[in-house]
Amino acid sequence: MTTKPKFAMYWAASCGGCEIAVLNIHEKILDVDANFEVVFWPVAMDAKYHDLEAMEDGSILLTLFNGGIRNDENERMAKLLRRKSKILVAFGSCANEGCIPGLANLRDSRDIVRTAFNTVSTDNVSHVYPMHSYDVPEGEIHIPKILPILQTLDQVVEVDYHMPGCPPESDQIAGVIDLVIQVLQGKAELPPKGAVIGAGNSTVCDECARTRNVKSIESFTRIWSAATDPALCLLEQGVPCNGPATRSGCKARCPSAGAQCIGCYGPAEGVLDYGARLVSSFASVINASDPETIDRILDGLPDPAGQFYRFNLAGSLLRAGRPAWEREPA
Amino acid sequence: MKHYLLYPGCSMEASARAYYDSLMQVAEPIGLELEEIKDWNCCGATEYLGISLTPAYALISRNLALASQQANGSRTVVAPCSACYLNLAKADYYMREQPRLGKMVNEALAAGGLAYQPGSLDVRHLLDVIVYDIGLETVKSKVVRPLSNLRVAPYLGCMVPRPDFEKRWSDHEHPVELDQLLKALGAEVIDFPLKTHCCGGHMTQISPDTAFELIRRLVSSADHYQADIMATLCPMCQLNLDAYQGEMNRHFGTHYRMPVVFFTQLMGLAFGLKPQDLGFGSELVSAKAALTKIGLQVPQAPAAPPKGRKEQGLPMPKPLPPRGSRALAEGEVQK
Amino acid sequence: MLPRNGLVSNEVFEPTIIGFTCNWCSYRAADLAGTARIKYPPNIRLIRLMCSGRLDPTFVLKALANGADGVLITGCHPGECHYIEQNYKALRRFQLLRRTLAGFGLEPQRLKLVWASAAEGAKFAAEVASFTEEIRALGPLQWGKARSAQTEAWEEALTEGMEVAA
Amino acid sequence: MPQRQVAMLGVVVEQVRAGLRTEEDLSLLSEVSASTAGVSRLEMCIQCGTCGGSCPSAADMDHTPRMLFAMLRAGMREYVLRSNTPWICVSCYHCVVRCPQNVHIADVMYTLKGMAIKAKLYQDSTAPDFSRTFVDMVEEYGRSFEFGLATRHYLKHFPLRLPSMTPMALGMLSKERMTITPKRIRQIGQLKAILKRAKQMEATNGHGGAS
Amino acid sequence: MSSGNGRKPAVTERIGVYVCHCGSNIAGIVNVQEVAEWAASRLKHRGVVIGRDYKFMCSSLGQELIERDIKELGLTRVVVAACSPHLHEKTFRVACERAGLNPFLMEMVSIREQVSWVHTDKEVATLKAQAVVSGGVERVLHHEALEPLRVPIHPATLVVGGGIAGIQAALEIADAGFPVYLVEREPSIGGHMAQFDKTFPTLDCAACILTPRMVQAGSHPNITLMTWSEVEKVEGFVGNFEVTVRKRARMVKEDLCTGCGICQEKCPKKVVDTIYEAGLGYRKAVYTPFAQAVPKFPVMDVENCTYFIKGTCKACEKFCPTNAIDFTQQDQVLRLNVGSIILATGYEIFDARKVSNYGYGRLANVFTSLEMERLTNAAGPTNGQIVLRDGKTVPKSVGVIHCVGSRDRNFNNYCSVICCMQSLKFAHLVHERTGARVYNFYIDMRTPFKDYDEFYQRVLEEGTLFVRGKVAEVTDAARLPGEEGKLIIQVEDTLAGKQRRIPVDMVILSVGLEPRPDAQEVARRFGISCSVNGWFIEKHPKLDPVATMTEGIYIAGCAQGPKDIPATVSQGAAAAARVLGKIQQKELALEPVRASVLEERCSGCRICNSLCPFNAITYHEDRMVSEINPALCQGCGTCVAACPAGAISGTVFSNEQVLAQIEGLLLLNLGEEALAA
Repeated sequence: MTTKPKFAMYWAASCGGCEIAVLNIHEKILDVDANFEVVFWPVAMDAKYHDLEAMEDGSILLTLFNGGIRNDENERMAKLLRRKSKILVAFGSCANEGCIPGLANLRDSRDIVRTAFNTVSTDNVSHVYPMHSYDVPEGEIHIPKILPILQTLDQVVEVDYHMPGCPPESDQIAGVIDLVIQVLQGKAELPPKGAVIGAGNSTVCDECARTRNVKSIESFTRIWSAATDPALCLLEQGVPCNGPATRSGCKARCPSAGAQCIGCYGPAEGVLDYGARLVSSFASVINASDPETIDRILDGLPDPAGQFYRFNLAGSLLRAGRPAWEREPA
Repeated sequence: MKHYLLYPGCSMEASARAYYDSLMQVAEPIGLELEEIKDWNCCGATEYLGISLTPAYALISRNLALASQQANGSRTVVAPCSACYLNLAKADYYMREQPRLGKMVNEALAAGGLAYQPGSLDVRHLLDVIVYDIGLETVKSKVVRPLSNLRVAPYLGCMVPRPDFEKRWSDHEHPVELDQLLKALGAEVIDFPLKTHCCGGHMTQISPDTAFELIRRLVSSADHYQADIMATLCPMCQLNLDAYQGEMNRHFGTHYRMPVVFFTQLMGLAFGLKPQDLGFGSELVSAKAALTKIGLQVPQAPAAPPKGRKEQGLPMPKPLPPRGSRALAEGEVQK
Repeated sequence: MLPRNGLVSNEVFEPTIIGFTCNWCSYRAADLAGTARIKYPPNIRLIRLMCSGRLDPTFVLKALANGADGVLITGCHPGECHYIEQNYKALRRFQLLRRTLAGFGLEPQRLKLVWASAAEGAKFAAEVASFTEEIRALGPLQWGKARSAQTEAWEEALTEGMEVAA
Repeated sequence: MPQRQVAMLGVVVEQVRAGLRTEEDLSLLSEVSASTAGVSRLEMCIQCGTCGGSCPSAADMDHTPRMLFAMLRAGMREYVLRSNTPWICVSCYHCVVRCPQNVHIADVMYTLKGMAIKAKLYQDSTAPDFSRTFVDMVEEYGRSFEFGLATRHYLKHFPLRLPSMTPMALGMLSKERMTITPKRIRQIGQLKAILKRAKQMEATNGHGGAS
Repeated sequence: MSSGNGRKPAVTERIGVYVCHCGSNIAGIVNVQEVAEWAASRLKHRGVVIGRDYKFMCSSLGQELIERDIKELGLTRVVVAACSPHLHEKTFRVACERAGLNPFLMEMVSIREQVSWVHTDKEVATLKAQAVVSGGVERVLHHEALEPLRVPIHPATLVVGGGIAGIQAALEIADAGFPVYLVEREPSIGGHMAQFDKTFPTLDCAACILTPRMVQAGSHPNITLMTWSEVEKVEGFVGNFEVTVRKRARMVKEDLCTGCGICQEKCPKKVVDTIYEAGLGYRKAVYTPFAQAVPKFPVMDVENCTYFIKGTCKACEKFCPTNAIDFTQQDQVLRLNVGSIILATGYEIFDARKVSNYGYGRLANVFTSLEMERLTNAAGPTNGQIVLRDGKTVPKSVGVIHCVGSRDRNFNNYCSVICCMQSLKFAHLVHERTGARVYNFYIDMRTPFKDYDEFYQRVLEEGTLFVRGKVAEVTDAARLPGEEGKLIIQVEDTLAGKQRRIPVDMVILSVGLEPRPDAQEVARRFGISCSVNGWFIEKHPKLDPVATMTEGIYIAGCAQGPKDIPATVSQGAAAAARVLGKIQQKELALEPVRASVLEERCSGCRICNSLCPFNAITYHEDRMVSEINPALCQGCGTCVAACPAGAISGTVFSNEQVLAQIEGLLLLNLGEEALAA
């Protein structure tokens, strides 16, 4: 039995949705068990860091790493798992591009601590703050240090494959697992290193059933503020839908449910900055040529940074907002 | 009822009483509601600007500041006096064109606990409001005593149609608005070539000889076109042409008797109001003779046709429709 | 410092500026500024595109993220675009990009759009000069430079917490 | 005009004739522009003469506006500020709307009056006095006061005209178009404070302010 | 997938860097030797194998230097740091080609216009030059071998506008043996020149020199004449345009009509002719604008024809000897294939009514220059009699006002070029035909071309009174004795420094030239652009005045800007020469700057579809992808920048090239250790 290849899964700064998605592949999970020896998966089984450290480098065949690098523990684990794994997969939006936790990069990390421990909603009358190291009778204990910005996995260690999505669609996960098993059985080849797996090559529109025409945006609206035509491209109706720039693979779930795509599958193949694509494409089809009118139309996008970088902030070219870079927040 | 803030200006209380009285008389019938700006001060006429810049503009702007405090329904300030109209409009415009000026003026106003945001008010002249807001149709509908046979020379003077920062008028040199209004009153309006030329302004005070010549030009030209009366919209113009006409005659040895009244007075007449209520009689060159013509059917000696226009001969180019989107004017273009 | 920004002297901050020009108007304006020997600050480094419409916001972000303190976009005057109307697209992108940068807490003034016809060498030089001064006034951007100072952030957060506690 | 000034002017004339004063006072143009409300655009003048042609009182000016601007550019400060042209200007704005270069001519005239007063370089004191008198009244009462103004002014400058003017004045009075008692605004204090501050700024920020 | 910088593929290219001294132009400020050495050493790891500096890189020796290195050192990329690529890019590309290296693998960076000529501090300039070179090196790594695009050229040419410029162009091309379509909006060709009487400075009669050309154009076997017609649509691209022309119904059968003119004679409806007679004369509802019209066939003005208004009349039909009248005729829409297009759409005259202080339209005896042309024209409404509006009185004094609507920010701030000469011409004609006293009012007298100033001299000799001053107003308000019944011209005589009032009987406004009111629309239709003032923009104001930025479309005559007849004719000929040059090449090579869609990445969102002003992007419903026609694409790259999926890439200015250049310019390529320094 010990000849089974080893499998590991780890969560750094993430919500746990990725593990749910993995469990969500139903009986396929049995194939995982049948073909792999699960050696490390905090959410599913008990395992200790020192066990992991004890393992021989490269002894784990496949590691699905989800979550971004928010504190020095995340960073240490990323480096550790990199060492131990043959194939390290950045699994899910957080690991790939920062996702929602990455939005914290718009603020000074000290604000994050303050928000967590010292807001009206926090019942912390004696203002007790976590400390990195603390002496207790049993000895000194440590808790992780927060880093100034959240980084994506590949900003910290080398990554073999990227699997986008918040969370990745379960059928896509199943597909990937099948593929790996096929490879193990010598029936298939691994994709080239650095490739994106479990997703399409194009963008959401490719899978979207809505009819699309030549675009010309007079004004931006919100889905709740105006009834939208269920058969017509949302963007044409002024709804800021990120579909055109977002990697396909989700079967256009949101648009087909009447909601605009918010971009959880991240940028398309070879795109350097996800938000830039949206800035450029949205602006290009605004139907106005004088600054005033353009401004009036753009007022319909109250929070462009949030609109265009909700999932991709940490993975974007700028990576973070001014306050996070500066010791004195602007 | 259309509501406006009124900036009367100093003359309206003295030399141009007739203007004020007649305005008050005609305002009601045409649905013009005027609320006087409380404790307004002199606009400085053409004098203060020549002394020093900031105080001059501060003086003017105090009125704008007061107006914007008072502005509730309407943000439009109506000025019947040309000099006042121009000064208020100009201050508002230059403070926008030259933000630094706006800053300085507001610093000054602050000393009096006041402030004014340039561009926050609309400064317009009375005639503009009557023609374009109230409308000629409304005016027509109130006419009970058409001024038929009364040959009127429409005279606007300088400072209303020029420099016209906001492009409110049909033309700088030959605007049609006053003509249209007088026509609406049933008057026979002459194509007065000097309708926007200078009345002499403060020259009556500084260099009378200069002023007299300017007055002569206007009066003689009106006379040459056989006008019975001149209708003006500016206290200064009225004062110069009326009060100094005698002195001018003495100066040149001429004998013109050209009555000069405010267009609002003629409106009143056409509306059937009593001449004395409209301030008639306060003019120094009496308008009696002219008044007697109204309503009389006595056929006039045919007026000499304007020179150079004959039926046969080469066709004339069509006149240009008034500038801007003020379509209202289009129908009413001269002849 | 020198290699990143060859133009730093100790007294005054010398910003690094990336300028994008269009092949037909503003690049020729830059040429003209040269042939006319009109001097302007050396802080700007120009990139030629066929049209301001080619300007991908990615280029701007790339420049800012990699050490530029400001980015100047130039193109033909509205109505004079060699490609009829593409500079209007540049204008729209510029306006949206500025708003987006503001969302990142980055002064929008670090990005500027200027129209310069092939005849406006003097204008081009003047615009470069004034933009350089504007950026100098804003100070260095040095995006991402704080990344090294990781732990400090934490210590401060901590001590701060203590102070509050006290 | 006082003897001394005549002499001075004489000297200047000599120097100009002799072509000695070639040094142009280039500050003049910018000074005037800076002191003018709005944007003067003086430097744009192409000397076409539209202003001089349009001016209703050009006949009484010792220089047409156009010439004045040429002299202004040449930096002939004394000449410009001594010229009666700005004082003869009736602010009819014909030149302004016709000027092919959109020069703010009328406002430049106001500026030159102000500068002339400051430099005490005007020849005939009638106009400055009139302005002064007018302004004093406004500053005193907050309103202008035609009767007081006219009489005071005529007494000083045209005493001989007064008799012939009397009928007119009487007419005006009898027709209640002139009041003998001036009117004062309620918050004259406020106005005075505002003007005081304005004058201080004027003093500190040099002539104009708008620049 | 996120971080832009960091891991780079090992460089395999072999790059040569060549820094030009340009005599002392560059070397005077930039330490060129240092730059070359710096590149060779500090950028070695980026593939630079050799760095050289040379006195004049563009000289044959300089070029040989590069060629030798390509051959001997096996260079695969070349960076030349010298002047502007607009000057010598071609030179060095050709050099590379001679050495067997694809010309598009060369990158040229400007260290003269952008460094040595605009900066003063030598050290700083040298550092900037290094950065610029570094940018070039990074960029050139991403260059790809390309071939210029070759497209065949259709031999036919479309000439729009039948004025003298269009006629000239059409004749030149037709005589060279190639087919021409000459399209004219009016019923006859001839344009404004046909309205004139005499032409300055030689005073030869316009009709005498123009009509032969008109007839020639009308009868030329290679010219297809389409009057009363307008171009509605232009598709395609250089070499292969497809043009849609609407031939408006003449209501006259051209095959039957003999142009005898009886229909005009019999037509009862008289209409003021605002076009040809400038509003001074009349025409009928069925008419040819003038006797020598080409073609000779009349047209029916349906707005005014009694039959079309009331349903009865048909006098023309009754009397037409050849039954050529056809009230049922419909517009024809024709599609033409042409390889080149010449736009000679001419000008409009300034509407003098806008200058209300000159009284045109209000004062009867104020005339425009075009009205004056008709007045002086022997075939005009007065048979050449110069008379007042009353049609009979001969003026005793006439004032000619220059620059009406020109050089005036309230109207057009440009100089209309022809006004001075036309005004002098009028002065002469009035003097000659009426003996009246003539005044000319001018701001500046501009008589720059051959025999022009001589003509000025002549008019001076004739005793014309010149007043330097822009007229302030023309009024009928008499002020002084002797002014009654006259038009008074008030002006400052700027040379006398005094205001003058000059009474005259007649005033002639020398009105300026304006772009056609629909110039903008026409420009859009043909894919060219207009200047701020509305004139068509030429490719280069000096070196390429008749070409436009759009390949294959040329401009000639006043559509490009105000000009006199000689200049107009030479532009017509010049445009023709350019067209012939192209036709003879049979095919033409275009810069391979083009965009293309990666089909598998295109999601068919259609954002790019509306962005192309050249309609190069088409959407395929079936495959749900957009595609770019490389022949239509002009390479602006707007769609590349706009594609949300990053599915569109552009050659010569690819994302990779630009991004790499940015890194180079910011010297990121020196590696971390340098950054730390």
